[in-house]
Amino acid sequence: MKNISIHYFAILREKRGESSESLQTECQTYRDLFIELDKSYSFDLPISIIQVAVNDEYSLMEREIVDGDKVVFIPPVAGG
Amino acid sequence: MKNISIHYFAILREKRGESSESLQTECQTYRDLFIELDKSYSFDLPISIIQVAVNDEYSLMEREIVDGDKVVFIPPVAGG
Amino acid sequence: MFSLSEVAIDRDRCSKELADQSAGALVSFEGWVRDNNQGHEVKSLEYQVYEELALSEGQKIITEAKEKFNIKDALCYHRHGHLHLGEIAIWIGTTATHRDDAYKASRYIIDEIKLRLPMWKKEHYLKREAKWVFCRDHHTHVHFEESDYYFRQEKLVDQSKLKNAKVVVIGAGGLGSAALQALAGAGVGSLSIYDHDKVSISNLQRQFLYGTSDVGEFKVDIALKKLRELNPFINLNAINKAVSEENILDIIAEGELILDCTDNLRTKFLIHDACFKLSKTLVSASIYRGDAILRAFDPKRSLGCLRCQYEETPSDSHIGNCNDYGVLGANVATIGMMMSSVAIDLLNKGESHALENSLLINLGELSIQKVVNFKKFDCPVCLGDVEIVNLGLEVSGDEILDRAMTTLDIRELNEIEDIKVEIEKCDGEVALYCHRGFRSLEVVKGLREQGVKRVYSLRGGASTLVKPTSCHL
Amino acid sequence: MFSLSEVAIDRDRCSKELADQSAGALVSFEGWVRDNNQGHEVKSLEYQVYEELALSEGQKIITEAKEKFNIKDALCYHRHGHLHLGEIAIWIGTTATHRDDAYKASRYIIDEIKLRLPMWKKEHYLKREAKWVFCRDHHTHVHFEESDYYFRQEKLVDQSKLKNAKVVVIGAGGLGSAALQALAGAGVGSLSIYDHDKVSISNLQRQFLYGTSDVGEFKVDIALKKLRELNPFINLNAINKAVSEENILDIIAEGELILDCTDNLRTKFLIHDACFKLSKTLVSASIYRGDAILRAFDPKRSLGCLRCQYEETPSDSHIGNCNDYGVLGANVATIGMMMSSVAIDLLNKGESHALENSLLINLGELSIQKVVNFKKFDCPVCLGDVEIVNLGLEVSGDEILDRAMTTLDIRELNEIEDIKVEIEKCDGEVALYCHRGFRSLEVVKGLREQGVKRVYSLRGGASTLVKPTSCHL
Repeated sequence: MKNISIHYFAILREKRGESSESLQTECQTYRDLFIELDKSYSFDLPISIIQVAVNDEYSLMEREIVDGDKVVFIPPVAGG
Repeated sequence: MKNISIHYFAILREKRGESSESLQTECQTYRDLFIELDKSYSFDLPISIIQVAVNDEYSLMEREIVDGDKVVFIPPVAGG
Repeated sequence: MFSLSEVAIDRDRCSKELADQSAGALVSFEGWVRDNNQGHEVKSLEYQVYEELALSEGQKIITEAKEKFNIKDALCYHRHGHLHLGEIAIWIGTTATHRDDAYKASRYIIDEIKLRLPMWKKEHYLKREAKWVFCRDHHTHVHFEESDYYFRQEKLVDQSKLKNAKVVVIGAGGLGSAALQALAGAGVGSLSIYDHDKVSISNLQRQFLYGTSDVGEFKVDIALKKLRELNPFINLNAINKAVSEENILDIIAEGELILDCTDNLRTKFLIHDACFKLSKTLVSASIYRGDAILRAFDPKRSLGCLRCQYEETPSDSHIGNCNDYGVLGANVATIGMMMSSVAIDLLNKGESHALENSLLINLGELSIQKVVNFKKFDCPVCLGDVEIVNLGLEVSGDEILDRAMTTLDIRELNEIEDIKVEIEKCDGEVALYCHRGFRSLEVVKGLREQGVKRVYSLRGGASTLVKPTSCHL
Repeated sequence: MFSLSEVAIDRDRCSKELADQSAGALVSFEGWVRDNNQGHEVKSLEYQVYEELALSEGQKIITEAKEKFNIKDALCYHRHGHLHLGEIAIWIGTTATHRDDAYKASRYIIDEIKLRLPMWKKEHYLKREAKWVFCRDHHTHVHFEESDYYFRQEKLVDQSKLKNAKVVVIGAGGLGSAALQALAGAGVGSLSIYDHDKVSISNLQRQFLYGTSDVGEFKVDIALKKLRELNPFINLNAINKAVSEENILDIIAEGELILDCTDNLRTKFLIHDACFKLSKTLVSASIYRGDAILRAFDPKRSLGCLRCQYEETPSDSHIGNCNDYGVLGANVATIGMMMSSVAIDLLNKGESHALENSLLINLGELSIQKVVNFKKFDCPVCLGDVEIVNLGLEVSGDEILDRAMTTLDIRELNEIEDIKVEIEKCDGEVALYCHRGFRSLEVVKGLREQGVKRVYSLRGGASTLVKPTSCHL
């Protein structure tokens, strides 16, 4: 079990209904974690276009989750 | 000896020539620290109108310095 | 005089009606029937009016123009019925001793007529069916619906809350220019604007409400015009007045939320104290180059005030004669826009992260640091227990420097008549001081009652007289 | 045309010279001989001119007015010789489609004439001797100095760097309106603006360059007018054109720094790729309600690009038909202003914290989070190795949905003539697809050479045809 904090950006925050949350997870990678969250909250966006930032750096979804990570999921934003 | 990080805001940053610095100090309070810094950098502002924020909270200048503190000195700003 | 005419307008006859040997200028405006509108070729036009209403509203506009501008006379003929291409649809003439008044009155009349006159226009097109359009300002005969205007924000705000809101913006400079655009655009129903400056050339790089042709005009006059053009669905009230101890409470009382967009500490503390006294929400910001502090206060909650955070109230002389520090439009407008974001959140949801925190914004490093405000539990200002009127009678040592006042020691002067004699000898504002500042305050109150206006009492007495500090970089 | 006249000026004849069925407004100014001046009763006037000088200077003023304002024509008659009370000393007429231009040009001409025309006036008084006076007006029309304009930022920027800078702003909507004001105010010497929309009523709550009387006009036309009024010392270039694969490289080539203020991913990636191909600095931002991402890229440094950060290039259909998400003026203008802060830092110092980081800005929480960009070392876009032209021939399955294209399966169609017949039957844009997307690309290239413009190839072939996703909240 790893404790991480998740932040949601833009439309993901609205879909989740929370700006951030602390979570215990057994997922190995952020890809697994996002898929799991998607099941609960129906983000309705393909994972291939979601960016993930771990500890203030953009990362690959394959990155292994480490206890204490601070992660943000970022959907594309286009308004102007 | 306590290790702290100091951030300078607005005109204090310009007088100091740095945005922030890490410092070892033996000062007891932030009042002592500011007076010491003033000697080096001639801030040319009375200490009574300088605000100090310690670990993201406004504090009194009398607050005791604790190892690891993150402090910001904030002068009054008036432009509009 | 305002008249309607069903026959062609004779410009020469109209002009001669205005002949006046004491006038030096005639400005005439003619609206012509154009051969195209919004991309469609037009053959001819038909104007339909409600005669009674149009005549009374038209006459009202002419009267207003005469009141507002220093003109000799004003005349307007409006055609109705069927008009051909090139015909004069409206003729307006204004005469004045000097041209500036004639131009301004002319512009006023046509703008108001386009806005207020109940008039329908049927355009006969070359290539499509004729169409009746309600003449709402200018060339665009768009029928503006309030709901269309706010369409893009209807999911984000409760528009009725904004519409019912009364906001007072003090200062229409760098912060104010930006904040006013956003508040007007958002549809704050009643917006009062206070400023007492004229537009100068050096304002333009950052005060985007104004342009080169506005230089020399009062900011509030231009702001009113620009904001009315931005949003026709709100009430605007622009007052050319400096805030002072004498009027601040009346000004603050007009709104439920106050935006402090001023540029000096003296006024900032005055506004702040008045907001706490009358329990009004305040959004306040200040900028120094790329650094800004943004704060909101809601006196109804016990979250502390600005005075809680200072041992001593800072004065403008502390931060020096640094009016030459410089500021970029991009930076000050960013902060002004953020102020309005905060204000809209407060009006809409009653909440903002700027309430409990001061935001230290660094636009060079593109960072925002939140500092939790400090609250003194015995702070009289937080409790609304501050005497604004006394602020008008008393000054600090720093203010004496700021305002270049003459000082007068009254410790040896026992008779009020002797003091008056000494005051007579002084130029400008005079600060009286005694040992502790109590007797001088009483003397000033007495003198004010006798009509002597330019006297103040040094708060704290002789020992608080200070020497200037400087902040040369 | 500027003329001198020794005989009485006939206002009706003058006005008729300006008759123009495409004009909607005539503003005329008449200067009359007054019966008093500065307290003295005047009987009559004598004007003496240096004819040659007056004619050339007068004509110059008329030409300037035509360049500065969007007018149809301007005409000025100036009397000389002996004039009686009430006579017309000067007549100026300006015609325009819309009145604003006619008024401004009229005012400009009279102000400049009073200031610059070499003209002497002899006043014959009732009660004292006649006097020659050189006609110099009160300076109602200020002559602006560039250094006065930038006075408040002279300590913050190297003005010559900004003056020499060429910036292209794509999109004059919410972000663009704000950014353009700040860049123009800062004195970016050459500012090119691209947009292809007209001002609509629902734009006004957030696009503060425009007002109600601009509804229905092209944004670039209004932006040009407003920005010229904001800063007369910069070169403005406003083009009413949508960016596309065909023109993007030419557009990007005009500037050293590009501001992406567009509102869709397709264009954003196009601009981004073109900036990397031509090695131009890019400042880009996008907003969703109160959340925005702000990024800057400098292809000359190896700091990664936008495509490094995505497994798959997101398309507008991924984020759905969510054009109805809503946006507040205060929020989008804050971000637009921040973009210009970043741009000015980049022009002035070559540095910005937005270069290595993406800034996640949350205007609800008033926070900025910096996320360090990710760089793929083999990214072809980073290396400028991207074929923009092919982007113009190929489309993705998502783009087919976005652009509501008709699809055409060419797997059974072996002859190009047969394909052309099928295309003839389709409306709008047509996407050809085959099994893998290779043959369809070749066919599209061939068709384009034959002048068929509206055909595209589905990148990746039949299997990539997608169903729409939605993002209803």
